[in-house]
Amino acid sequence: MTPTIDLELILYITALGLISIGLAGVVLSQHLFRMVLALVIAEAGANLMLVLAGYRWDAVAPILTSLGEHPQMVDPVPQAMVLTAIVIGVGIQALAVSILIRIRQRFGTLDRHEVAAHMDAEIAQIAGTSRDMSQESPLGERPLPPLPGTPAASREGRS
Amino acid sequence: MTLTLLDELLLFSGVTVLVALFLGRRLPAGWMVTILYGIQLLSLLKMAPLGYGGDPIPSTLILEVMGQTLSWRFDALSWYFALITLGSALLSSWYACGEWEQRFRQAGGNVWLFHLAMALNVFSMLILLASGDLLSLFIGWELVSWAGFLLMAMAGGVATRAAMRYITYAMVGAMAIFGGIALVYVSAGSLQYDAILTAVSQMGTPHLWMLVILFSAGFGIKMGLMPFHLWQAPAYAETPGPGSAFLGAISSRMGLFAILLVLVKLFGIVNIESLKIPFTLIDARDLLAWIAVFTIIFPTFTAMKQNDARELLAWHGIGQGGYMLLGLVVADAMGAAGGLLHVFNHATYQAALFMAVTAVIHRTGTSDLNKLGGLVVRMPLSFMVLLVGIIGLAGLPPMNGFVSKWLVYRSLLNEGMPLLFVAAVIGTLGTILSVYKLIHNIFLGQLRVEHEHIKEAPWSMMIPMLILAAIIFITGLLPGIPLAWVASVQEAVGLSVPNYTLGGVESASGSLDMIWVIGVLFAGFGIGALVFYSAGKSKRVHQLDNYAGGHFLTADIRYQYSDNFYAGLMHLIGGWYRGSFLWLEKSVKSLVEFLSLGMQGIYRRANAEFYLLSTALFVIAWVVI
Amino acid sequence: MRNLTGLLFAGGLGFMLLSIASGLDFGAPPMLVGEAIQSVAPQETGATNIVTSVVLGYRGIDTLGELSILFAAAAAAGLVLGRRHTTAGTLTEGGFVLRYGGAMLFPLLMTIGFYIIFHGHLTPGGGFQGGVILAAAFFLPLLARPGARLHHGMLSMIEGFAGSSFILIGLVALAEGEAFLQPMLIQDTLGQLVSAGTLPLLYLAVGLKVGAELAGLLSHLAQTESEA
Amino acid sequence: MNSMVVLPLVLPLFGAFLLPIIMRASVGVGLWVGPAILLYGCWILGNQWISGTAMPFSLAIGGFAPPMGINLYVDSLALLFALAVQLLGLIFWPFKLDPETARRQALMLLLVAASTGLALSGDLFNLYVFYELVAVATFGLISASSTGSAYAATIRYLILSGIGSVLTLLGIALIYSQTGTLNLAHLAQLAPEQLNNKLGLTAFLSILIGVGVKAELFPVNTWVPEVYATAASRVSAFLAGLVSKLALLIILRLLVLIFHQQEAIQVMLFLGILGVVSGELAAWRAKDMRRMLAFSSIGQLGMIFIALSIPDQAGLLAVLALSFHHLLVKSGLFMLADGWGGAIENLRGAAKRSPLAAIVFILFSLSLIGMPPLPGFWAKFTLITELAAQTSPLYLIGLAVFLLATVIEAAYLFRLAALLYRPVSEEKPIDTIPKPAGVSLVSASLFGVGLLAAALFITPVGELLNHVAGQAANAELYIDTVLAGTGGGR
Repeated sequence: MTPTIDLELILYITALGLISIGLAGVVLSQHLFRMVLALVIAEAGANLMLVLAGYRWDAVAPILTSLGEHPQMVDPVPQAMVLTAIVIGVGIQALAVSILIRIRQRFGTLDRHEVAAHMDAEIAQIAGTSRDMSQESPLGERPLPPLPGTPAASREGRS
Repeated sequence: MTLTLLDELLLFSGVTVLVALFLGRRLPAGWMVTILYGIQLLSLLKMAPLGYGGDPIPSTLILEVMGQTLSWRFDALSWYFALITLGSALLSSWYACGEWEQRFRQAGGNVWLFHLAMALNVFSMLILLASGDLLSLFIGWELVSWAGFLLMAMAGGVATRAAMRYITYAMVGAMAIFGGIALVYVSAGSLQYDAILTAVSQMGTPHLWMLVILFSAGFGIKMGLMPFHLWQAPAYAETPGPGSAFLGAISSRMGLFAILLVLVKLFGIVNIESLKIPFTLIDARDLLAWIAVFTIIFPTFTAMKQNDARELLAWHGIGQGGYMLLGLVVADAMGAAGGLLHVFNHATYQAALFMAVTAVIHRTGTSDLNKLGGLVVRMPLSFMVLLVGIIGLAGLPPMNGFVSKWLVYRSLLNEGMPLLFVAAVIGTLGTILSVYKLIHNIFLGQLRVEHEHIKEAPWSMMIPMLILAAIIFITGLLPGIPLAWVASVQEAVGLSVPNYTLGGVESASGSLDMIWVIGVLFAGFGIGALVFYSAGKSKRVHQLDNYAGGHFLTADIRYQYSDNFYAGLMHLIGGWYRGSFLWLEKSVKSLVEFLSLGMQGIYRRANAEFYLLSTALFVIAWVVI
Repeated sequence: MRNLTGLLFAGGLGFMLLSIASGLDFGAPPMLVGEAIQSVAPQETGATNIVTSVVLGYRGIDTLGELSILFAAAAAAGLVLGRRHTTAGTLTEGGFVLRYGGAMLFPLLMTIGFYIIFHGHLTPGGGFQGGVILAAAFFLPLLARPGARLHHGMLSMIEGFAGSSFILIGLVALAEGEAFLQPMLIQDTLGQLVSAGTLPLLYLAVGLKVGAELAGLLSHLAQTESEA
Repeated sequence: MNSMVVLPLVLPLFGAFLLPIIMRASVGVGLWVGPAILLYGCWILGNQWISGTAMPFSLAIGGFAPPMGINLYVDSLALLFALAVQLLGLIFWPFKLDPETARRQALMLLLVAASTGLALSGDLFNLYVFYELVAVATFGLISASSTGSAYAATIRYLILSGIGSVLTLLGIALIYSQTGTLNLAHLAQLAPEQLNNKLGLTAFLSILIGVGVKAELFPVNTWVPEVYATAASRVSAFLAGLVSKLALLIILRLLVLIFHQQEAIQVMLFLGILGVVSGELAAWRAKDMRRMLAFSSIGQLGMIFIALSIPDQAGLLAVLALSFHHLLVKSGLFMLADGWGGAIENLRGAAKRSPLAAIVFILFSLSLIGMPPLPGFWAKFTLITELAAQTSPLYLIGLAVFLLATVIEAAYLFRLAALLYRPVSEEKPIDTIPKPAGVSLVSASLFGVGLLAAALFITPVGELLNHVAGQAANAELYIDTVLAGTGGGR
């Protein structure tokens, strides 16, 4: 079979396109669950990219069917790696979903901004700091000692 | 391995720290520490040949750390500064013992911490003075900075705030020096003085410029040189009494020491002079000289406006540092001698002044110049000490300040720098005006009712003050004594030496002999006294035994006001007090605040994934395209 | 605005990566390691499925790491979701077909799962694939009967022992003076069910572990859904 | 026994798998399993270190010679980090007894195992696997504080880290497509011809950004403040102290062995500078202690990235010195934050309540700032002399930023230190002032003692680190050891 430029391009476009879609999805979505889903898409793209690394024209799956002579086989290493990568992805997604369940229960929302706001509020509340980012003088500040050239330099004024 | 004299000194100093640390909670700790300072001083005096051109004394301690050799040694320069350090430490610590300490403890102060901080300061200063290479210099420098921070911050409250300001400035300075050291290390391949000396001669102009700026800024911050002077006065003024005497006497002179060592000895005034600023007629040395002059003028006139005795003195401390630097960068024999001699003189009268003011605070509980007055009848000895001190500070005969300032002026005229001379004289004018305010508002005028029954300061405080006053007068009378040390310092850093005599200096352009000057002066005083006592009897009356406007005075009527001093003068020049540097400081701080806010915004309002995406995009785009 | 930027950036990144990737020689990979493994794998591991020999032999530690990740994810999910499972009484019971279909599928899925696991060294498949099917077998009844519960103690027993036996097999090799995870007992003929030494045992461990892990995870998720 | 080195990696996994079962059978026994395993790991690695005459060596897992199989590469750098992992695992061991103890301890064991793997592994994909294991274990441990904010912080971290993983995997795929191998030594051999191009650079940058998520590389470090503010202090300490360094270790190995392109280095330098600026500036305004430490950690990691952009022996020495210094100091500070964790305002007068804690805090601060006799100074000194020696102006900017950042650092650390010594306000009873818990204080003091010991023995420590850096910077040694070696453990 003659290698065609089309197949190559299509496969790469698919893989990298999946990654791009996933990235765009993560950036654009406002909902945490959608972000996780977008992450899954991106992961699929990366896995596809990995498995493409071992593809070979005119080759069969890397399983020996007969002893002795065997036809050209595709690279088994990326396949093994992709197996690993998929399972890793599954684990992380499962964890992500379980955390999402909890967040939903605690905050009643999965909107990223609302969750962030809730989170900020809770962190500030636990730490005991004021949450607003007002311009008040930072901690440990005291009024400056009497300054040269200001009328307040006389500490108590006339006696 | 036999211990050299320097080892001995550092050992004693270390022991002092340990004693203050472990035994400092016992009652006689102050005396113990004072005696140990005395022992250190004796040990230093054993090295006295250094002050008369002796060979440097190395320490046997040489450390090899991370490929760097750290060594320590004493030469004439170190010895001279160490003498001032230990002298002021001894007297300040002595002053602190006894009644002051008890009062301090009653007021909730931590005496143990005070003595520990003092001992740490002395120890770290000695380490700094003994440094035998740039790295040990930096180590000593940092130690001095943090020890100073401890002493300044320990009073709490406003003092901590001032100390925080100090440490921020000091860190800026330290980092400038650190950067400078890195650059030096790269070009010299080592931080030993010899290697740097050879490397400097091969450095290009931009490189040298960079180093001069970094080092003079770094060391200058400690000295309170002009744009970086704001921290010093509040920090010193808020330190507990004897501590401020000690710090005011010597602490900021560490900057001068380092400038001498690095800029004068290693880089050489000639090299600095060769750095021209393009399109102007001035070079780096002139720049330093002008910075010094502005450091004289501005803080001195700021001091004039102070209404707190200690702040006033602390502002003067900054201004006087300008004279020292001015003398040094003029760098002819007499100017450098004047600058160096001024270090000694300044230490003596500044310590005496701070002590006298602290004595007044000890008795009256306030250092507010608007709430004092007339104390001369109650505290005559303190008045005498203060008088001696301000005469020295103002640079008038017969005290020692006159000698050093005379030398500086003389050299300015000799070297043809009339503008600098005029500026320096303006500074002195400000000094005279403000020290008059000091002595007037505390000791002259009307005694307040509430101060009717106060006594003279206790002897534990009086003796160190009187010793200082005596030194101020004697070195004013016989400036040849310190000039001998100064001469060997000049030799050690490679400057030319003036032709000094016991009574002053001889030179073709004009000599000074203080013995004659004082002789003439006292003769004048004698005539005055003759006239005064021969004019008839005078009668001593109570200050309220008087009348004004046809009425007898009563205790609740003030017939003399001391606040709003120099109202007329302020009317003339008051508009010039604009606080520009304060504004500068504040704007830097606001800038940091603003940037900090922005950075927090980056982290808090984060769309982290977007950051990641755009970073990946830009980084890869940069590579691919 | 930011949406547009995000979109453009993602597209741009994809395009640039594409321009980089198009420089690759697609379809003719260098296969330095792949070729080498292909030529020696049957002898060294005794498995006809070369992917299996890579998964369990050449990159065995990857597999161990991956099992650990699954375990970590399950443990973390357990930590997050907690032990307090309320049975979902409010959910409606599945219909007759669902319930009995699920029950009937159970042995079928078990058989397929174990078959795939045991033939992992010979044919496509193996521990992961089989493990997932096993997990499905356990999870199916759960879907059919929302009230039913999996025996978590049993599951964690299985996952613990399966995982540790994977390591134990590796450690035995170490104790024998070989390298950790070195395949052993390879004396049989290529292509038989009982061949490839310890590899099928490893795959069994993997399969059980994956099955238990996934079943545990899924049931955690399913049961916590209704917790207030 | 070189082959024993695999045990500190495998035994924690073994323990983690079995821990829930053991715990179920007997809690008393179960509590000792983890510490025993970690102690044994320390013992093995320590032994290896002491008798480490044959270092570096390569250990083939499964007995398959390196380019085909996966190998562990054990040089002094890897061993040092592995040892640090086990030790810190022991120090930060989650003792707390509750129904979830087994899971938490199992996750901790997994974290330790994965971190050890990161330190030792010599295969790119294997590194990725361990990196992910670290990530998952970390997610579990962070969310173990089971507050809503912890969950939210975790999920945000998880998503970011997930994208990072995607990029890393992409980079790995690109590298594999180009070269057909993933063994670092083998790649190092092939790199001059095959990866010294745009593709190699793209792959490296993808991996850099991916791994940078955990190495707190600006700007993919936005998770840091919220995670450190919500996670338990021990977890934050482990993350800031060690995990970030291990991620750095991956980048270090890649830089030394494979990617020598100027662009790669410049990107790192640039991002490092930005990291320093953003971290230190943000810490200036931080109002609670954990956030302050988190921002400061970002700044410190930025400094390490700056150092890493000089990938020769001297640069690596600076990297190591800064890394280990930061490890000691930040771990200690986070231990103090266990108890002092809340708003900084509440710490007024805390020195009175717990003088030791205040002194330890000041010690750490001084070292962090670079006060001379303390190790921090030497770490910074090695870095700035190296920076000054570089010719490119970007390095000088890095130097200037570094120095200015130190000033800001000093300001905010000592603002807090001064606050600790402020007199307590009258109406506030002293018991209400927060105080670090006993165990945390002991561990913090332990780190303080370590710091002082390092200061005291700075010369041998420096020589040791220099030796380690020399070994790590030697790419030929790596290649020879792995590819020509006999596979060590066989």
